[in-house]
Amino acid sequence: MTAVDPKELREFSQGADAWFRDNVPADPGFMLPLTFMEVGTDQQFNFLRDWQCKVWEAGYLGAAWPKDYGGGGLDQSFQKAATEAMRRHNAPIMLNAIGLNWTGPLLLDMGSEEQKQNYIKRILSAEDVWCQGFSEPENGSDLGNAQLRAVRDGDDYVLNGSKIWTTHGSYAKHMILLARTNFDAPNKYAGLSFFLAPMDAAGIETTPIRKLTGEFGFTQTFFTDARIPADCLMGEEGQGWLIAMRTLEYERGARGGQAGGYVITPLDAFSILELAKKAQRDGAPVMDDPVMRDRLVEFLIEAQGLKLCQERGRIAPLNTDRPMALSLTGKLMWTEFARRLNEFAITLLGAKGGYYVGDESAVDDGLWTRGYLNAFSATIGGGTSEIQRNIIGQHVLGLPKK
Amino acid sequence: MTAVDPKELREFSQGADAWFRDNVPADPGFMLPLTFMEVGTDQQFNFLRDWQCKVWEAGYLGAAWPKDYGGGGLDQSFQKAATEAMRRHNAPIMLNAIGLNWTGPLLLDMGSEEQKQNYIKRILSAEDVWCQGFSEPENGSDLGNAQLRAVRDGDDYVLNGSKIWTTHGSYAKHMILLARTNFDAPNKYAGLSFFLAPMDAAGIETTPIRKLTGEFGFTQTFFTDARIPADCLMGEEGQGWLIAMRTLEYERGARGGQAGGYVITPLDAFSILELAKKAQRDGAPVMDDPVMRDRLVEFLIEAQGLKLCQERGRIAPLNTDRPMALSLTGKLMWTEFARRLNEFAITLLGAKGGYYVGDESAVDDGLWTRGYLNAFSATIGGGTSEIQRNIIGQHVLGLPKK
Amino acid sequence: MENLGRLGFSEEQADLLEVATNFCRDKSPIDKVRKLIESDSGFNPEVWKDIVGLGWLRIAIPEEYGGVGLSLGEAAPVMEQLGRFMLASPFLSTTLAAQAVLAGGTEEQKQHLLPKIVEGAIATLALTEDSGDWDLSQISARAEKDGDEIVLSGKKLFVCDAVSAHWFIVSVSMDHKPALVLVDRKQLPEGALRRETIIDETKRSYALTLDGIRVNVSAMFDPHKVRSALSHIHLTANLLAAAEMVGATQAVIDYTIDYLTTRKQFGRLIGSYQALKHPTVDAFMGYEQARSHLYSAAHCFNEQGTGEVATRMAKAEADKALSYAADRSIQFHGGFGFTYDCDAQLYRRRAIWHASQFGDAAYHRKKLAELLL
Amino acid sequence: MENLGRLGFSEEQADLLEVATNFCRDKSPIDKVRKLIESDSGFNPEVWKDIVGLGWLRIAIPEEYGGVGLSLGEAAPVMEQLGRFMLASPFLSTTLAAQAVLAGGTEEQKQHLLPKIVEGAIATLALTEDSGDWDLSQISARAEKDGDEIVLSGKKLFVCDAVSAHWFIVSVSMDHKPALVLVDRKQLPEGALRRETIIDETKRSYALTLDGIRVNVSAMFDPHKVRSALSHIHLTANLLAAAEMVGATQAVIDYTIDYLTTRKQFGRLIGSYQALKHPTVDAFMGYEQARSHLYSAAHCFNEQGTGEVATRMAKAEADKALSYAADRSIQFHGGFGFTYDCDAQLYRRRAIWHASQFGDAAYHRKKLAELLL
Repeated sequence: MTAVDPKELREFSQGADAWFRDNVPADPGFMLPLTFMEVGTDQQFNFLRDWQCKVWEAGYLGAAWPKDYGGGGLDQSFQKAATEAMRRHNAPIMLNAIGLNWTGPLLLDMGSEEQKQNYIKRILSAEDVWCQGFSEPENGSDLGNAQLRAVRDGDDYVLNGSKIWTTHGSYAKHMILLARTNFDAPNKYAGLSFFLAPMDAAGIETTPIRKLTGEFGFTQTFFTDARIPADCLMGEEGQGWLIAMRTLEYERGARGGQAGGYVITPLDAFSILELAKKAQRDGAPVMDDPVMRDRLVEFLIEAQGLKLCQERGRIAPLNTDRPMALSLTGKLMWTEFARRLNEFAITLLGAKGGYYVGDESAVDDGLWTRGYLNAFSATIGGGTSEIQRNIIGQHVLGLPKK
Repeated sequence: MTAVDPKELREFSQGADAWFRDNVPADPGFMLPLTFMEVGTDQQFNFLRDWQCKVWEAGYLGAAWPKDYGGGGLDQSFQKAATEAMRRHNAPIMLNAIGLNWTGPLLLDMGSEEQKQNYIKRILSAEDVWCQGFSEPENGSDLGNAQLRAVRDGDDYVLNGSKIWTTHGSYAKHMILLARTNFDAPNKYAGLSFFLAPMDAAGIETTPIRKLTGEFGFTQTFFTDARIPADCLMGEEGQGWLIAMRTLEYERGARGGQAGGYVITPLDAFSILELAKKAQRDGAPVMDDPVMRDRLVEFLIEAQGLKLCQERGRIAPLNTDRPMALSLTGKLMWTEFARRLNEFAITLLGAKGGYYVGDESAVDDGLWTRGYLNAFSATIGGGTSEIQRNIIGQHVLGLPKK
Repeated sequence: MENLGRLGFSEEQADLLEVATNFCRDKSPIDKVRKLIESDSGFNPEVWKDIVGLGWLRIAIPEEYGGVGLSLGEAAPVMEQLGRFMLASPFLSTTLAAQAVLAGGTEEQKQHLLPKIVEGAIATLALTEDSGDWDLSQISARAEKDGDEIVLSGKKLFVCDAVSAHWFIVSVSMDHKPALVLVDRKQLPEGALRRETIIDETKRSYALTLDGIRVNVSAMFDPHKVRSALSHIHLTANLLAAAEMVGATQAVIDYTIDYLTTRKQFGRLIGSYQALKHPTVDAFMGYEQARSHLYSAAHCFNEQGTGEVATRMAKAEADKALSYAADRSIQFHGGFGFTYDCDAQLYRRRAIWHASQFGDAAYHRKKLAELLL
Repeated sequence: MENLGRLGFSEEQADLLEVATNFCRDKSPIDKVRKLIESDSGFNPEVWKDIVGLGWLRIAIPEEYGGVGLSLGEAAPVMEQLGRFMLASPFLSTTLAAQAVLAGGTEEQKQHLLPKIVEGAIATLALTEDSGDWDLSQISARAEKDGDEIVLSGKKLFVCDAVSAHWFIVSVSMDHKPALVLVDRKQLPEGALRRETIIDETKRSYALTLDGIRVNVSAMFDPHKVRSALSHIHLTANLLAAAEMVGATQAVIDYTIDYLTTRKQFGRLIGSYQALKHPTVDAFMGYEQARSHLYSAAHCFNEQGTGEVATRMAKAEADKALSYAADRSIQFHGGFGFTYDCDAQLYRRRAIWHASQFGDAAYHRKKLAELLL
């Protein structure tokens, strides 16, 4: 990277600001997903795919990815400025989360030239949507125990088994897939391999999973003698666990390299203040109740604390003792906060907390109740909060595993 | 037991009420321990020993224990009435906790006639104070791993090792002792034996332990070639673990049989309301602050809930699914409640929460701060709260141990 | 502490508890609960007939109106077991309406309605308004006199089981004072009811537009009893809700334990991990306390002062216990917990529903502060 | 959210952090901390000389009075490390007194005191009264004019390091308004000071009886600045307390981890049990958040409005973080945790002390509600 010209950066930032101000779409008349995991209808999917492509074309997504593969070739600070502009203008989320945040960085770090040429640009434009096949029905937290079988047969691998919690499963063109190529390996991890699998291969089928919200958004993906070309293998046979762990580090934000933008709408704790002003309790706004005010302040303090932790993570002298702490704790702190904030927000609604999404009288279209229920996707998915505490206890605090 | 004559019970109860009204001692001019574990000075010890003896002589302790051994030979409901009278008149605690609640019931259930004759009456009169030797410095929670060695030598056992957290260690005449008689047993539990050991045996020495409150109250007990008669063995060699577990059931209140009275002053959540009226905050009593009022109400609800759980424990049709639940959860619920209540009480004091026991300006002589620190004796001792949750999870809810 | 309530348990309660447990377990396995979610009325009329036959609607109705004249607290075990097995029925709505009539209705109204209610006629309350206020005396719907008639206007929310109800007890403001009016189903204009989408899919709730409803003045409740009736309704609703929630708490904890003792991860049953075991124990202790409060409230319900304190405590603790237990149940079911197929969501939704109706834990603590401090 | 404060970290802070960490680690191992508990003054005068030599007292004092004229926020890393290693000294008392003089003293007072303070002269505040009120303007101690003199009466509590102090800044009520008076040690009558027994044994605190103290009118602070000075003192005290608490939180977590990674029970290191591991992680996350708030408060301290918000958040979170971490540390040390020898109690006592002085978490949230909602 070359040194950043402050003037150039400022101009870019102003340009981004103007572009998002002019281009952030108006209310489309249907509910836009707040996170990439909540895409439940074709209407939502197509809308967000178009939006991502438009942002990319304008140069505000993948700005720091190499020019050769469709990126902007600029310093990371430019993409950061663009992402901040998105936030300021409440832009919709980026759709292609697995592609932008996991597959893309992985391929740029360790993919072949051919893979980069084939995939990166189409990830940015959302032409190719990616999904992920790590979890299995019987092995939700225990990824290392994955049982989906991949057997080499000539120029193909033949896949049998099932993956679950496939976000965008019915829309995706490709899947990053963790499969077992060797059942006799010295340990369970050594038998795993990592594939970039085409979802249109015969024998791959997806079944939608209904979420606790009542909506759809994930699939279970079944592999029945599905054949994929042998060059879908990433790295060597047996390297699957290492590559998957590296991929999870991208997810946790413990490595950089993402394309930019956000795939989860940033939570604005201040917005619950509006709720407290609307609902009545004993003839006065809930906002007048000192006990509820105290709770509101608690949430504002916590929201601010989390934001400040992100800022502090960038100040080296304030991260000397446990340098990985702030990046490794972020997922747990944010996702649990989101769950509790949404849960609390419901209690601000009084009797109208009884409504749900779809009722014409529901406050904010039922956003808070659905938000609470959806929040579990993040406290469960990507490593449950319980697993996160193990990871932090062991890798940050040095507590023993056994 | 014969059927209880209601008239007789009523008269007994009225008699107890009158007796405690007339005999509960006035303020002795020094701080009386709130629990049997807090006896730190000879003055406190002698006062409480005399008080217990006086209560027993009046017939209000051990009322349901057999007459032959110094008890009253009455139905349990009589002792219950006496204990309630103690509570009503804020009587001091019973001193000889290990004797009254553990050793006594154990001996009455499974001791020899000689043991009963030798020990029971002197437990009631507090002539013999008992202590307990289960925990060791390296095995606080893991009692089954006790390493204190007891080797048979002629008519004696020779003891070597150390016990810790011996309440009344420097005052006690006898100790119930868990020791290892066989280091080659098939498992760690099978090597343990249970003794009623005389504390005046040569080679047994106690060292006071300073508590986090700054006060004393426990000892560490050292055994150096200490000889005790072989007939101190309770049951057979190798039965130590079973007897110890049975003893702990008395402690947890999971079996009846205690002599009566209380060894821990019952917590009165209402008393913190007085604190909230005294301290000022922004020129008004803390009691006027709605947030603090909400917290106060939370504590009152919880105190009431715990009390109701005790009452409900006696109503069989309301304990059908998990009949042991209320007795096995009691210790955890009460001790954690006590810790939190005392902790909260300190925050009601405003700046004067900075004082500690001994300062002339300390509110209630520093009772609340000391109470908070002392509360850990109960969340740690007798099985930590963490161990309690394991026990409840496994024995009440049927959750797997491993 | 004397005025906080004690515990007692009558033989009637013991009998009802046993009968209700067996009946509900039998009639309401979870697949039937889920099937009824898809139905219009939300309940099975055959089961409703059985409930009527069991006499549960008679419990707290005086003998002169066809009941057996026990205290409402005697109904707590029934409601608890209905909640435990999520047995859907208009029992709660109808019991509340019957209590409202008893507390505030005229003698004619009592004689007209109660004997039919004990035979299974369904009735319901229409009290809540767009402000979402839990104070039932905050009313903007209006009633105006027009000769011998009363003309209603405004809108009521959360009218439970409205589609099945014969009668509606509607709160309105009349001459700037709260009033209660009995409306017969036949008096509703076309389209007065709109089904609401509520968080608890096992329940049925409707918005009721009052505009265009005219009733005879004889439909007014006794004006001198309106305030005390509203207060009685509020406490009755909270007692029964607490009972339904306590039952649900037991059920969701059992459901969670079932998963924790069968599901393996990393080669171990997940219930062996303290990260799941200990919070489950905490949830269970919350349940035990809530249940103790519930039966204290049931026992003391009719005692002036004590009944209110005990009932508010019971609802506050039931809300805390069920919300926590169900929230953790979703989490501890992992990926499956995030699906519609996992029952944890049914209980969590039930908790949100009851917290939203007639006051949540924080609201009742606020009222308790006024009563106790 | 713009007005809630941001984070920044100056080179001066980075340097001070490094120097302070090494100095405090070197000078204040835990055995020395415990030895000083037994001493009268509570600190080691040699170490105090070193601190003076390091120039830490000059940080937030303008150049014209012998300081280096940085913001008070620059002192946060120093206070944090003093707290982390429990290094006992009159730094906190003296810094607060110096800030009080700067905020409310007359020019003569500034010129008289500050150059001596930067050379190590000790000063302290006498603000708290028997009501225990955290509102510093609630004053019942009195001052009355008597010719050229002022006669003081009443009593002050929690005068820190009083036995070592040259000057006392005393709040009194004069003509029904708050006033601040500078009292020289020589002006105290015999027996005016009584050592208090406080929860934090590493600190020294005294009750000060004002009766019999007469000072010249020139000892009065600038009457126009008293209110703003009290408010500045309140925030300064909370910023520095937050820093000391954040340092202590780090220390007690490290101390706990040390035990969890060496103590075995049931054949396993106890830190492997999730029942201990997970709450320790929670304590650590609380620490991380509190530390972020602290450095935001330090960075924004001088900004009108933002500084107050950030400082109150920092103190509230530091209280929560340290109280929880130290409470759990006692518990997780098991039997040893219940002894005086276990350091966990030192940190828990420190937390209680700071919560009691200048407002605890709940108090600051109350103030934040007024500022933010």
